[in-house]
Parts: sequence; C-alpha cells; structure tokens
Amino acid sequence: MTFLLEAKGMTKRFGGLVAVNNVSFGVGAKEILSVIGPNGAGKSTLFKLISSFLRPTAGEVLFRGERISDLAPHIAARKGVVRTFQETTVFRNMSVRDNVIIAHHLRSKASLLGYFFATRQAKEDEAAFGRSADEILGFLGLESIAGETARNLPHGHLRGLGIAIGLATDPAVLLLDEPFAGMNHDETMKAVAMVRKLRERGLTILLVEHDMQAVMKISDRIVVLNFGQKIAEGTPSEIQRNDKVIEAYLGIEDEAIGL
Amino acid sequence: MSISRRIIAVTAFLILVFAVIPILIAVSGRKDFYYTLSSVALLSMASAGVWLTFHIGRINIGQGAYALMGGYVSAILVMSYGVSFWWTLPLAGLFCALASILIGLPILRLRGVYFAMVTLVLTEVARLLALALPVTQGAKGITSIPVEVFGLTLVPDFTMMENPRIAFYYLSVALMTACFALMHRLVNSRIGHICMSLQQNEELASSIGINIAQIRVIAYAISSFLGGLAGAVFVAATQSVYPSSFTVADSINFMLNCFLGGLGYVFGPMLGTLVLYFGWNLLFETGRFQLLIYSALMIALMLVLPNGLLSLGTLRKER
Amino acid sequence: MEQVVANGLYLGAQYALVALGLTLIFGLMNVLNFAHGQMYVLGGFITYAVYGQLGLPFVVAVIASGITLAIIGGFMERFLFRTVIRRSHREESTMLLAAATAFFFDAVILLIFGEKQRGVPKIVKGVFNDFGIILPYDRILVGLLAGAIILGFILFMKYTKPGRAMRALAQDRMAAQLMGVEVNRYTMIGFALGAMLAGFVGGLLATITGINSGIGGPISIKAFMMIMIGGAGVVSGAIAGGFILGMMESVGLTVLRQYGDVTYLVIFAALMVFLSIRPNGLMGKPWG
Amino acid sequence: MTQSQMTRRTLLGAVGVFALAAAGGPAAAADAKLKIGFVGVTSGPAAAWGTSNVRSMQTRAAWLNETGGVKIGDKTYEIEIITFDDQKDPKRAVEGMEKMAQEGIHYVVGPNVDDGAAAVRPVAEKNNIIYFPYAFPKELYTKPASNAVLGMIANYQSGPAIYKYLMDKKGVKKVAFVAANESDPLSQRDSGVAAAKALGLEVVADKDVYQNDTRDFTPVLTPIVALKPDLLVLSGVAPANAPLLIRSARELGYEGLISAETAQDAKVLSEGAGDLANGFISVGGASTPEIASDTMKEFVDRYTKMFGEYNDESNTKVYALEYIIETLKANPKAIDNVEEFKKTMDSFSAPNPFLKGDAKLSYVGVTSFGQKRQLAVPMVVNEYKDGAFQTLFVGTVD
Repeated sequence: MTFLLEAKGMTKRFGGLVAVNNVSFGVGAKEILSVIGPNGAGKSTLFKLISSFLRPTAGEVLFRGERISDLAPHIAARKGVVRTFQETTVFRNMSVRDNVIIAHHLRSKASLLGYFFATRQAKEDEAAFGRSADEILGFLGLESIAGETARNLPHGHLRGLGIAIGLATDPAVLLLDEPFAGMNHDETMKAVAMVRKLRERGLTILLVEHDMQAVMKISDRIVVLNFGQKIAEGTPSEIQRNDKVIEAYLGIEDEAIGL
Repeated sequence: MSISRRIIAVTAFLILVFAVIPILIAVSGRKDFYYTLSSVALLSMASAGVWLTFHIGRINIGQGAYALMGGYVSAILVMSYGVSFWWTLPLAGLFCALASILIGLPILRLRGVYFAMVTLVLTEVARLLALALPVTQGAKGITSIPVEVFGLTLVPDFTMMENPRIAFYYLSVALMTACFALMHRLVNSRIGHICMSLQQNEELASSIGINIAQIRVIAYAISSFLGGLAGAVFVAATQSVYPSSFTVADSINFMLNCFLGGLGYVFGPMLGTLVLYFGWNLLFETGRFQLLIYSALMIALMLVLPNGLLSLGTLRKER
Repeated sequence: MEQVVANGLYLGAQYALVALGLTLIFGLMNVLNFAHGQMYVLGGFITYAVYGQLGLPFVVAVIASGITLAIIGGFMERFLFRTVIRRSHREESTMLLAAATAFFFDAVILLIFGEKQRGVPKIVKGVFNDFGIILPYDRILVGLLAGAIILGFILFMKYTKPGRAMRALAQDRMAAQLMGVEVNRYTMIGFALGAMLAGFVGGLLATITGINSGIGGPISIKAFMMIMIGGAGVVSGAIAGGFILGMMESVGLTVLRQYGDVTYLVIFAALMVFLSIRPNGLMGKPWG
Repeated sequence: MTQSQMTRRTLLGAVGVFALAAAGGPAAAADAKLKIGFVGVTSGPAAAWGTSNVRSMQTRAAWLNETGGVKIGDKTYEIEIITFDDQKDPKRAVEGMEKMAQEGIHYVVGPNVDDGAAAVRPVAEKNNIIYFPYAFPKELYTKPASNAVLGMIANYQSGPAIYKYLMDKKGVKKVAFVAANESDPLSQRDSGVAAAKALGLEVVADKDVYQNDTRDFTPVLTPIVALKPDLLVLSGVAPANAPLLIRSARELGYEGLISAETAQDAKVLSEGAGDLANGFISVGGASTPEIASDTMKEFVDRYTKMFGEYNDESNTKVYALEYIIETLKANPKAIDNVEEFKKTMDSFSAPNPFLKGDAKLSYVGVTSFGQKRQLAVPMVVNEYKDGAFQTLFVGTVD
C-alpha cells in the first residue's frame, strides 16, 4: 500500500526524556486515521512532529514520498499538510470571516507588492478569497457568525472556526488536534458528522484524540501510543479487542479515577 | 468610507499642514514652531516605524539605533564623499533597512519583553559604536555639515528660501505625509492583515502557510528604513550628529508615542508624537514643575484612554 | 584575580536584589515596570532622610524605605495598573503607564530632594584586607544583608501561603483563579512586595553609593538586562542574571581595559547573541 | 471609527493645540525688561550642572532687581531669566535656542555639554545670539565661529597647570586617567592625556572608561589602582560620580593624589566620601574664604536663602550673567546688537565684584582660540579638606 503521508521511525527526545520512540505508520489518501493514547503517551509531540512544528531527533515524515520533517511549518503547509489547533488558537481580534480570508494565503496569486499596489490580480484574489470564505463558512454552518469578532465566540464555534481556517488553506492532509475534547455527547456526534463531511470534500484526515468513543465511530484505522511507543495499529474493531490497548487504558483509567 | 470623503479628509490635512500652519505661524510670529513641528513630523515618522513593528506583535525599543545610524550614514556621505544631501536620504534609509535585516534575522525570533530588551540594548550598542568607531569621529561627532548641499536643481533650492527652517518644515511634513499615506495603504491592504495575523498568533499564521520569518523581517526593515530616513533629515536640519543625537530615551519616546496615539490606529504615532513632544514644549512655561505636570497628565490620559488617544472615537460610539 | 571575583560577587548581590523585585512584578502581571529604578531611588532618599538627616538608626531607615515603598507599590497596583490592565486591549499598554509613573517619580524626587548627589555616613568603618582581597566592611555587611533578604524572599515564596499563591499566579493566572486564589489581592501584595524590595535595596545602597535623583532610569534599564539574562518572571533567573551581569562587568572591566571603550560594547553584544540563541533567557517563561 | 473621522479628529486636535500654543506665547516685552536666556540640563542624572547654573543666574538677577535693576545706557532694566531644560539632548538644545530666538533674546547661558553646545551653533549664529557654553570643543570658539564665549576654564587650560603644580610640588610622575564613556569626558580625557605627556609625565592608564550610570566604581578602579599611579585624574567627572570614585579608590588602598578639572561641590564630597575625599583637587570659582569678596559672600547667602542649599559648582557659574550685564553697560548699543557686543569684548574691562583685591573682568582666549572668546574667570585650584575647599593656587588664562 502506498501512503499519502507516512511517518517512519519518528523519535523525539527532550533532554533525557524520550517523548516519542520509533513510531511508524502511514495514512492513505482520503483515509481518516486517529492517533490515540492515554495522557502523556506522546500524542501531541507526535502531532507537532508530523506538522513540522517540531524537528524529530530521528526518523522522518514523508508526504507523497518527499521528506517534509525538517521544513518550516509554512512550507509543509504549502505542500499540503496543514494542522489545526485546539480551540483558543484563532486570530482573536479579527472577525470570523477575516480569519478565514487571511487563511487563504496559500492561494494568493498576486505578490505582496501586488497587494500593496492593488493590482488587478490582487483584486481578483481578494474577491475570490471572499467568495471562498463564504462557501467554507456555509459548508461548516458558520455563516450566521461571520461578522462576529473571534474573541467573543463560544467554545463550539471556535472549534468550527479552527477547522474553517484549516480548510481555507486547501490542504491535502488536515491534521486535527483533539477535535472532540471537552464536548458533550451531542456536540461530539455533530463534530463526527462534520469530520466525515470533510473527507467527502476529498481531504485526508489525521487526528489526535483522547475521546475513545468518537474515535471508534469515525476512524478507518487507529494507531495507539503508550509511553511514546506504538503499541497497536488497526481498524477500530481490532483495536477494541487488543489486549495491550485495554491494559494501557485500564491502567490509566484506574489511576485517573483513583481506584 | 466613501471615496469622496476620503479625498476631503486628505485635502483638509494637506491644506492644514502646508498652508494653515505656516499662515498661523506667520500671524502669531512663533517662528520657533517651524523647528518644533519639523521635529514632530520627523519623530512621528520614526514612531510610525515602531508602530509597524507593534503591528506584527513586537515591542520595538530600538528605533533610536536606526535613527542614529541613518544620521551618521547621511553625514558621512555628505562630508567624506560629497554625495548630495538628497541622495543620502534614500541611501541612509536603505542602509538601515539592510542592517536591520541582518540584525533582525536572529533577534526577531524573540518575543515580548525579550525582543523589547534586545532592541533597547541595540540602541545602547549603536551609541557605543558611534563613540568607538573611527569613521564616526567618536566623541566629537560630525559637526558643521555644510548647508550648501541644498543648492540643488530638481527640488526647490533651500538656500534661496528666506528661512531654511521653513524649507525643512515643508520637507519634513511632505515626508511625513508620504510616510503615513504609505503606512495607511500598507495596513489596509492584505499585507496589513497578514501583519496582524502575526501579531495575534504566529504559530497559527505559520500553519496557514505564512512565512512568518519573512514578514517579520520585511516589517522590521520598513520600520528601520523610516527610522534611518528620519534620522538623516534630522541631522541635516541640525547640521550635526553626535553619539548622543539619538539615545535610549529617544527609543523609549518613539515607543511611547505609539502607545499614546493608540496601537490600533495607523495615525496613532502621528498624534502621539505631536502630543508628547509638543506637549512638553507647551509646558515650558511651567518651569520647574514641567516634568511633574507632564507626567501627571500622561498618567491621567492613560487611565482615561488606556487604548490611546484615538480610541476616544470608539469610546464615544460604545456609549 | 581574587579581587575581581570579590567585586563581581558583591556587585552581583546588589544587582540580584534589584532584579528580584522587577521580576516578581513582571511574573505576576506581565508588567515591565519602568519605574523600578525610581522606586529604588525613592527608597534611597527615604533612608537618606531618616538615617542621614534625622539621625535614626540605619536599620530603622531601611525598614522605613521598604514599608513606604510597599505602600506606594500597593497603591500603584490598585489605582493605576489594575485599571489600565482591565481596560486596555493589549497588555503592553501598561508600558506607557509605567514610563509615565517613572517620569512622575523623577519629577517628585527632583522637586523634594534636589539635584545633588546625596550620601549618608558609613555604617561601619574599616576595610577588610587579606587573601588578596580588599573589601570595606560596610560593603561586606551590605552584601550579606542583600543575601539575607534574597534568602528570606525565597523562603517566603516557598513556604508561606501568600508566597505559594503568588507563585501559582505567576505560573498560570487562569488556573490559579480556578483554584480559588484571590487574584486581585495577591497581585496587589506582589506589586507591593516588589516595590518593597526596590525600597530595601535603595536604602541599603544609600550607605555605599549614595543616591541621586537622576539615576532611576539607568537603574531600571540595567535591571531589565539582568532579568533578560536569567529569564523574565523567574526568581532564580533574576538572581542568576544579577550575578552574571555583576561578574561580567567585573571581569570585563579588568580583562578588556587595554582595548579602551569596548567593555560594555562586548557585554551588550554578548547579551544580544545569547538571547538570540536562548530566546527566553536562562530559565524564563516564554511571553508572546 | 472610520478613517476620515480619525483624520479629522487629528486635524482638529492639531489646530486646537496650535491655537493654545499661539495664545500661550510670549507677551509683548515691557520696555524695561532685559531677558537673558539659559539653555541647559536641569533634569536627569546631570541635572546638577544646569541647576547650579540657573540658580546662580536667578539669585543674581533677583538681587539686582531688588536693588533697583540694572542701568544700561539711560534706561533701567529689570533682569528676567528665561530657562529651557534641554535634558542633555542636542535636539532639544536646538529647540531651546530656537525658543530663545523667538523670545527675542540675544544672550544665552549654556548649554552645559559639548554636543549641545555644538548643535546650537547654527541657530545662534543665524539668530544673532551670543551664547556662553560650559563646553570645551575649540571649534566653537575659534574662527569662523564667533558667537560662542567659553564660560569657564577649559580642562586643556587648567589641566597642564594642575599637573605642573603637582609635578613640582608633590613629585608626581605617573598619571592615570579614567573617564565616563560619553562625549565630554572622553574629549577631556584625550586632551588631558596629551597635556600630561607634553609635560613629560608617564601616563599609565589612558583608556579606562565607565558607563555614566555606574553606581559602583570598584570594578573600574581595581586594575587602575594596581598600577599605583601618583595621580589619578577623573576626566570630566560629574559631581555625582566624583565622591563615589574617590571613595572606591581610597577603599581599594590607593594612596596617590586624585584630581578633576571640573567644578565640584564640597557638600556632595563630604556626604559621599567623607574624610576619604581629603586632598582631592578640583577647579573651583570664587567662594573659598581666602579669595571671596563680600559680594561673593552675600551672593552665597542669598542663593542659600532662595534655594535652601548652596552648590559650590555655582562658584564658576556666577560669572556669565555678570559679564553679559557689565558688557552691556559698557556698550548700551549691544543690547540688541551682538556685533556691538563682539566689538566691546576686545577692549572690555571692569572690576570683578566676586574676588578680593583688584581682579578684573575681561575677555580672554587669544592663546587657545586666536580670538577673545572666553570669560576671564580666575582659575582657582582647590583642595578639599574636611567639608570645605581650600585654595591651592590661583592661575590665569590669557
């Protein structure tokens, strides 16, 4: 199987601590792959490694067979690998629509100077970005809050805005950082439906998540991390039956609920 | 706003600075205001640069370094190489922009107070360099820069004018007008929005494909260009430059001008400079209580309008 | 060489104490207090008035300096900084307020205490001269007192309730609030404490280097450098930064003296390079 | 708020401020008022320099006014002192000089530092202002410059005299210099070093500098004291720093002489360094008991009454105003004509009221500047002893 995005032997050390240890897996085109694991398993480190926000100590990330792990984040984004953030990370003092418009950066045809002098190309770009932003907001059901300033939004909308920003970059692979964290059951179900719709737009989705239930529902395949190592990989049903996974999660759950 | 109203506003501004103020000066006989207002115009340009770095989310307390650098570049070119004063202006600006790219590449990675402090130190480094380097003539400074450089062909001949102060006033406000026109365009174009995205969250900006390092350096270079240009004109106006011509106090003042006018408004630095610099001069009459009154007024202003003088309009609207 | 190290240590102790108050205020409220140097100067003048003019014991004078400044600091937080922080869109706006306060103190000090350099009688006479080290006893005493105050401060922050509350605040304001820390109260206490430290060190040093109405600004700037070296908002960073700068000055002025005017150029350039490599200083918290 | 509203508000604000400023401008000068300006530093770390200047002018002016004003020609004038704080910033100094021109003032005391004095030169020359800087660059006083008059003894004049005296009387052979890393002190150090070398002294340290905001001078002085010079010269030292330098040097075990070529204040020395300052040599003016006249003593009394405390730096700064007034008296046409003033300078002579005996006020400087552009101030070299200055010797400059 050829993967669109592939992690090979990813390792990250912080001083003496090994946060991620020799993790390999791949994501096929239009697949939804989830990385799960108990707290402190190294999920978010792995997430940052894949999105080029951190440099690996060893190993590499390949996108369409090309190494992207030592590139600056904006170049990885230009190639088509774009991440989202957890909810508080938006352009807080801009309107929702402006948030999405600015995120069309990668689709610019005019140069910076062109924008300064408002050339024809620049004007065309701006008009196109506006139309596209409206389309994206409509797609995600956010058109009613397009004029709101982002810092005034409630939590649920903030997450939608984060995804809208990601979509505006026109990515091939969208990396979602804990898209269901802190949601109640209804909200989670809505979000799950939305992620499916993203795939229908032709996107490949890699998400890092804590919420087992949602992940089981949504994923084509799941990678499980514990103590920085991959302990399992497979379809949701395979993972559910995997002893190592159950052990890892039970151990943690026990501690977490104080048993 | 509509285009016609914009034209009216711009015209009104031009008439004010190029006609009304000179007439007011002539009527009131306060010829010393030419120098004061030229200073305000030039310092507000340097402050506009600082404002632009604020716009990308950096507190810049290093503009004094570039103003000093620009001043020295202009003075050295005029004195040692016989370059016309007019040519030294863009050259000084470009020199500063280039220097700021070299300096900015490493230090623009710093954020918040760390960037602020490094730029503050940069101002001091510039002063110490001016004292130590042979080309700047050390402690003595460069003095008696000839006024003949204004004997030129293309532009109005300064020496022909009755009072060079008036000529400098026109030059300064013309440059200031151009500077703020460019700034206004820059900030309201997509570039301004990109800068603002950096200000609000650099990681997010970088995740959507913005080359944050490049934008930062560009903004910083423009900022330094303005600082260098202002410094160069200032040196010509006073015909001399010393290591103490622009110091840490100036760098801090440039920053304060931006705060006072309002960080959210592109014309903030202009108003801020006018109020801070001119305000100090107006309080000249109060003698030994000058600093006390000045600082008390500043504190009061800050309490009433913490987002700058120009936030007065939005404040009223909110009510 | 022993002398150079001794100079550096003494300088470091006094620098560390100056930086401590500044970093505390910064850590708690993200306010870069431009008026810190002026607070130091005010502390010095209070000691000058109480010990030098009224003739009361030195200890009384230094305590008076500390308490007066604590009160002033508390008022500054309550009536100036709190208002501006609440109402401004960008937290950097406090820099203008801090600078204006600095000017205000400058003006008041100049009007009350005049333009002259002032000094107070020595607290102990005599000079220690052995092991290749020459150090006047009053410097040793002040150095030790500075060390004791630093130690006391660390213990206070570690083991008392307000100290722990303030550390929690500095680490994560939101979390501290959720945990039930009274944010307003402890921010005010923290500001007062920072101001008190400035008052203490001003009072202590009045007996060594005297006091002068114009030096507030330069002192603030030097203190900024120290907390940048160590890392802003971190107590250990301020102490480290103070000692490092003290040692750099002492060693630099000896080693580089034949090159003339370059010592500070080298120190400043080194600081810029260092921060380019370590953007948060030695152990600072990042601040965006 | 829209952009246009903002612009308009800016405009309105500007006009308002302007109207305010124009209204607050100078009132028409009364016939019998003589305005003398001061542009210099009265705030910040160097505030003492300008403050001592302003206060001696204000003291003397109040005194003269109290006794009926000054009769110049057939008119009697009241003296008014207009002061401008330049914050030691050359840009502001230019501003101040413009302001003086605006006020119609032709005689200005100051600025206090080299760069300020050089920066105001074009403005002063254009607006016919004669100014009296306390700054030493020779270009200011040599042709083609002609509007600046040095208000005190330059260190390149007093330095050699002091070094010579100390060589002859105290057997000084090795000299060390230390200066603040700023324009004035560095220039003064360089000319001091040159003078010492010319006298055949061995200069063991000529590159040591400190930042002007230094509070602890022990690290600066440690290596210098180790060189064991016979004389330590504090070039261009600020009065605030002098006691700290002296104290650090003495506490480090330095046993040689210490001198400075700038004016100092005895109270500051005694508070800052106590007995350790004994033997410190500096340049003073006229207030030591050996040479002060009754007028000088009364001046000190009035100054103390007016401002609470005397500043010995004013000893050298009492002269400028006196010279201006006496020269105007000698040639009333000079009151608004600086060319007349310049003419009178060449031949001017009047009794010196501040000095015992028959000392004269006159303009000097031919040797140093090729023209008479310096006040003949007695070069009083003082030695500090137990809280007061004692005169070591009095020299002259020609």
